[in-house]
Amino acid sequence: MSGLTKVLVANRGEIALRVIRACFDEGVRSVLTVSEADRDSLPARTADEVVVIGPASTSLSYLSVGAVVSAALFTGCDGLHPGYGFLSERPELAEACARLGVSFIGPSGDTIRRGGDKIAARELARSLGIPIGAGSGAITDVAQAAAVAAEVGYPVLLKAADGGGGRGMLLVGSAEDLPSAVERAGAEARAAFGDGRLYVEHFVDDARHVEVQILADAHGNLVHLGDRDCSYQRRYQKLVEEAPAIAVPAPLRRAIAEAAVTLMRALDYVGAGTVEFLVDERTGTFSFLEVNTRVQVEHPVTEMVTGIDIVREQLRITAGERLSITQDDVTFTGHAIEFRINAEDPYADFAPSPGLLDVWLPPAGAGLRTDSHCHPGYRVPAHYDSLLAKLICHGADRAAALALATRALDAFRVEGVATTLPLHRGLIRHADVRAHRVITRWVEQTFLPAWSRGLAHAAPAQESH
Amino acid sequence: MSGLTKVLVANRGEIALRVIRACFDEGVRSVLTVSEADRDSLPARTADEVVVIGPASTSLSYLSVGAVVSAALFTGCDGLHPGYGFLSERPELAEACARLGVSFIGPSGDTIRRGGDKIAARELARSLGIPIGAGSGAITDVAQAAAVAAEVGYPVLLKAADGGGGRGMLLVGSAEDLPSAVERAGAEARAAFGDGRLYVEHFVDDARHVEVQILADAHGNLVHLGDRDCSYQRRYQKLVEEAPAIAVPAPLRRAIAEAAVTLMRALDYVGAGTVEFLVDERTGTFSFLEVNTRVQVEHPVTEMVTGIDIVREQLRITAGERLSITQDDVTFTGHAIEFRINAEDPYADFAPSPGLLDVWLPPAGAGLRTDSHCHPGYRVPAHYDSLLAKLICHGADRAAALALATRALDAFRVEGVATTLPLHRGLIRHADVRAHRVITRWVEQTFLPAWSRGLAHAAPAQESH
Amino acid sequence: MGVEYRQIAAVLAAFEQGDWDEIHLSSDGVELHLSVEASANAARTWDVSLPVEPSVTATSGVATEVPATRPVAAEMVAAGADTVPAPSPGIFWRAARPGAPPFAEVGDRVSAGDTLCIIELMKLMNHVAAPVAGTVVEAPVGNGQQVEQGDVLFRIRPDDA
Amino acid sequence: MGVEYRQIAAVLAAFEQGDWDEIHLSSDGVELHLSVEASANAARTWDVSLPVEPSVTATSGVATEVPATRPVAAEMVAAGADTVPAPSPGIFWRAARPGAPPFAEVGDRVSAGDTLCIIELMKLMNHVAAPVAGTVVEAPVGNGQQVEQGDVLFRIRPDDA
Repeated sequence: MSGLTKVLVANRGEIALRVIRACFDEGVRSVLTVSEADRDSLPARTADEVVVIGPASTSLSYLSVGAVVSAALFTGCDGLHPGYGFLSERPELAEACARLGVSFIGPSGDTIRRGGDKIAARELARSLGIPIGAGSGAITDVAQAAAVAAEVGYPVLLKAADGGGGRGMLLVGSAEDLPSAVERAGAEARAAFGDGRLYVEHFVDDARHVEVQILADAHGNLVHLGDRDCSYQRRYQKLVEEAPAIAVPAPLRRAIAEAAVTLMRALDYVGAGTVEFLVDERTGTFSFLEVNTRVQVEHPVTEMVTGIDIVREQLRITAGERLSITQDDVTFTGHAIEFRINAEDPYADFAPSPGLLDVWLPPAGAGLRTDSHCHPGYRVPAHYDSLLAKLICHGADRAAALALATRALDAFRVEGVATTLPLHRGLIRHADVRAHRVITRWVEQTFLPAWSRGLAHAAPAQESH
Repeated sequence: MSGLTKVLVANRGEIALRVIRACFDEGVRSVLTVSEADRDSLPARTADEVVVIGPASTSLSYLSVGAVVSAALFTGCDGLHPGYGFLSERPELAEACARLGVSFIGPSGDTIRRGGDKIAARELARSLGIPIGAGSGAITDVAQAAAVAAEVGYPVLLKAADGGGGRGMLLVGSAEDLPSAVERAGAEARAAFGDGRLYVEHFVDDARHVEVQILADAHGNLVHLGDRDCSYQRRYQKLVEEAPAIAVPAPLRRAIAEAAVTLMRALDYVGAGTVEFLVDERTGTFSFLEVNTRVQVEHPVTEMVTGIDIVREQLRITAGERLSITQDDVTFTGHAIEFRINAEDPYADFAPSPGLLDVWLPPAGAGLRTDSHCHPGYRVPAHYDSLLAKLICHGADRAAALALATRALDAFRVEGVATTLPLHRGLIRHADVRAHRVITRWVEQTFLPAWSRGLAHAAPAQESH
Repeated sequence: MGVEYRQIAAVLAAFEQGDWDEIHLSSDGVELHLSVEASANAARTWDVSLPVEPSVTATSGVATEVPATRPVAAEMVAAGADTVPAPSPGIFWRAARPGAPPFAEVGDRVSAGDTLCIIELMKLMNHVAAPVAGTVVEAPVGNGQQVEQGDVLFRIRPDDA
Repeated sequence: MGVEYRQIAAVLAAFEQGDWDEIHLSSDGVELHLSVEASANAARTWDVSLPVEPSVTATSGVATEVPATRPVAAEMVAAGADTVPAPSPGIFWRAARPGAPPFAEVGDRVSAGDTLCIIELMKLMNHVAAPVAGTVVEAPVGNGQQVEQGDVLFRIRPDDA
């Protein structure tokens, strides 16, 4: 744990490029793992070295612990950054790295197990006096699920113990739908995560998704970098994120940040991580959701308002350095909003849209940042997820950030594949967004139905897609 | 002079893109003038509107006052930004704009005449008590030139009264070379600038080129944004620029800044402009060189150390706004260095190298900024100047900026055309650069001869070019 | 830079300890291929090849076209059989997950609506259902292969044919 | 957006006042062409054409190849004449500046070393000298045309031929 000279970037897409650039900033060499499909990607051209670890199929490349760890040894890396997704929250990878003398850029395998298992983390939070949503521990059959659901009240959410990023979740409105839902969710969780354990939670109607960014070094220093509001969601997938979470009353925000710090301290957390909470708008209370033991997609909004480079901090922490900041040093300037530009067609039920980027022209200007691996002529592959870019807009306050975002989204030109840009352009102009009234159901229940009706009545869409 | 809603960007290349983005930042629409050769350029794709003003040949497009002014009227622009070069210092353009109700983003035609004419500006400086180099007013024949040269001592520089950017200058070592030189310089000046007037100056051996950036509004407020050291030159063309000019003793720097402010006040200057000086290292004195009544290529180094966006300030000043800063508000953070990446082959006497950019991959990271209109697949045209990009490196101090620059230059990948990157990579590692000992003759007299010998002795150059 | 002997040795040692079946890496012209036979006592084999191909770091800034895999010619229609085309481009999966039994193999009887395969498109798993009841007579696409929209995934001889 | 009538009127008014010979603008599908005859009392003419071509804002992110101008076929060599090839790509200029007399025209006698033309390459003006004394028999490149390296600029019949 002292010094890093060469880091394996075990990921792809925008986060791979983000990590490669942080390595450059830290003066550390970067080696990128690529599948056969990504050999010519922009991250591959930007990294100092490249190692091909397998075919396009993720299970044989980016999801193979053996391939990734071998690649680190093969190229003489002393560190490994897993990015997000793929193997980033697999304790086996952290443990293999530890065994083979490669510094894993993230917490220990043990911390990942204790924090990443949703049911264990709920129990830990409860034991620390942190509110958790009404719900169950692990359930194994329909009868158990029905008992819990009856107790906490419908609607309920079925969640996979090993899920994450919104995957493995199912909303159940009534008792009669429960049996088939338990069966389906269990099968899906087994298929996706190799672990069929589920748990049941009461579904909060008017909820905001609020999360707290944590940084902790190996010397016992831990700070939080404030909160993010990630309530813009579709199918439990985040679409837009804001920082700070100013729509939540200040006393509640302070309590949430304290809870996050308490929980991460109890996990002996080292590295960058996030604690997610649900805020019930009606009752003005919050409850713990889960811990993410990795850098998150939406980390840039926090970087924009704090001026702290979270990925560089990850590298320094792994190199054994002490945090250069105390909690008092963390200050917040302005407001930031991030938009996920996905290769999905919002006019066609968000159908994935791989293909050739004929035109790719992100806006650039003061307060704007685009994190992306795309370029004109890039062929978006069918094998991987649909995130093309994150557009981050920073203003002196939320109104300024929204005004900038409106112009930036209008100026963002993409042709060749359908993207979620038109959705964001509609969203940013909506009165509820302007008034900061967005709760987790809002996109699906309020915005999308009206937006689709508006499209049906309007002239043919101008956006080429 | 109140408000700007739509600005004609009457230029091309990196500065066109720079101005387009400043317009975006200010919420002003941009219209780009393009020649037939630039219709598909990155600036053309980025601007809100495009107007084709003529064929590739500059005299029929970018250098045509009529075409440019008509384009502003044609597209309904209320402002016109001339960038640098081309028509930027032509009083006729500023006057045509004023006559036709288009706000020229720069000083008045009268100020351009009084500041841009080298001989008139020298006289003004002298009248204000600002030191000027030993030399003449306008000379019209060899006899006059010989008399002045004999008085100030050889070597002397012949300069065109209407020259600029190093063009129209000729170094004369002895009296016998003078007659043919006067004839040649006069003919060149007539051909290039339509004005054959020359003047003669004593050539200072150990000189640094130091210049001061000025901002002035239309309400009588004027500030300077500190100095730049532009002593890295080849054939009077700047290659590298630094800010601030810390190699010059502080009392001298203060006197130079004061002289710049005094001169620009006397010109009733409005807008962004620069006053250039020569610092004699042996005597510790300075002398006035010339005024540039436009934004300069090297303005980003000042932006990096002051945090002030000079092009946005130009737009605001033209919109009639007051400067938002006083002299006390201008503070300096760290050190910045800019490298001009030109399409020239430093291994072949800087032969121009137009062609197709097969690979174009600038580095990116903290403290780095690349201003460029290039992209992979861009065909560098033969018609225009060779500037492909400016790489600007900002560090906490000069040593940090140099260290960052070394890594950034190494990481900058270009294939398809020869560039000055290998030159910069050699230059940045030179002991004289590290020790900040570079004077205006250094590149040509010290660096290049040794570098070329080194290449001849070394293995074949690794750089593809 | 490049790959040194001790780095290859480190991979070998890790492979000996790990429970991995096969590792294939290439970087900077060095290829490393390690595999173990499925049978319990089989010897582990390894194979290192030194620079043969140019550096894998691509040198072109212009993206190259990735040719799509087009498994079968549409004209080779089995007489009297219905075709099941790919509803979108994507990756063809025979089974719900690695190791699971295939949804449908040649010779299987299927009912209308039965899942025949999954087409994975940018992490979205689309189940492809049998359009008719019948017998699978052809399944030309290999597991994990990329298909384009309209490619024939299966041919089914309807029960009433 | 686009071009409105009053904007075109503004250009016309400016053209009437200005001392410009010719203005040709196009934006967003509207073309405007103004010209004045060289003779003193000639009427000024103007011509506005409404959308004919697609917007000039290019829509492709991939650069297109600009075909080089290749003025003459190399095989058409005038018998007994020496050719003067372009030393580099660039722009061909017949004269030192617009309006100046051409350096060399067909029929002119030139001496070895005389400047025949200027090739402008990225603002660098390269004088091209006659390789032999003789008579210019062909000058196939138009003023301001782009040439590629090796393109024939002149043919000269040597005095001793």
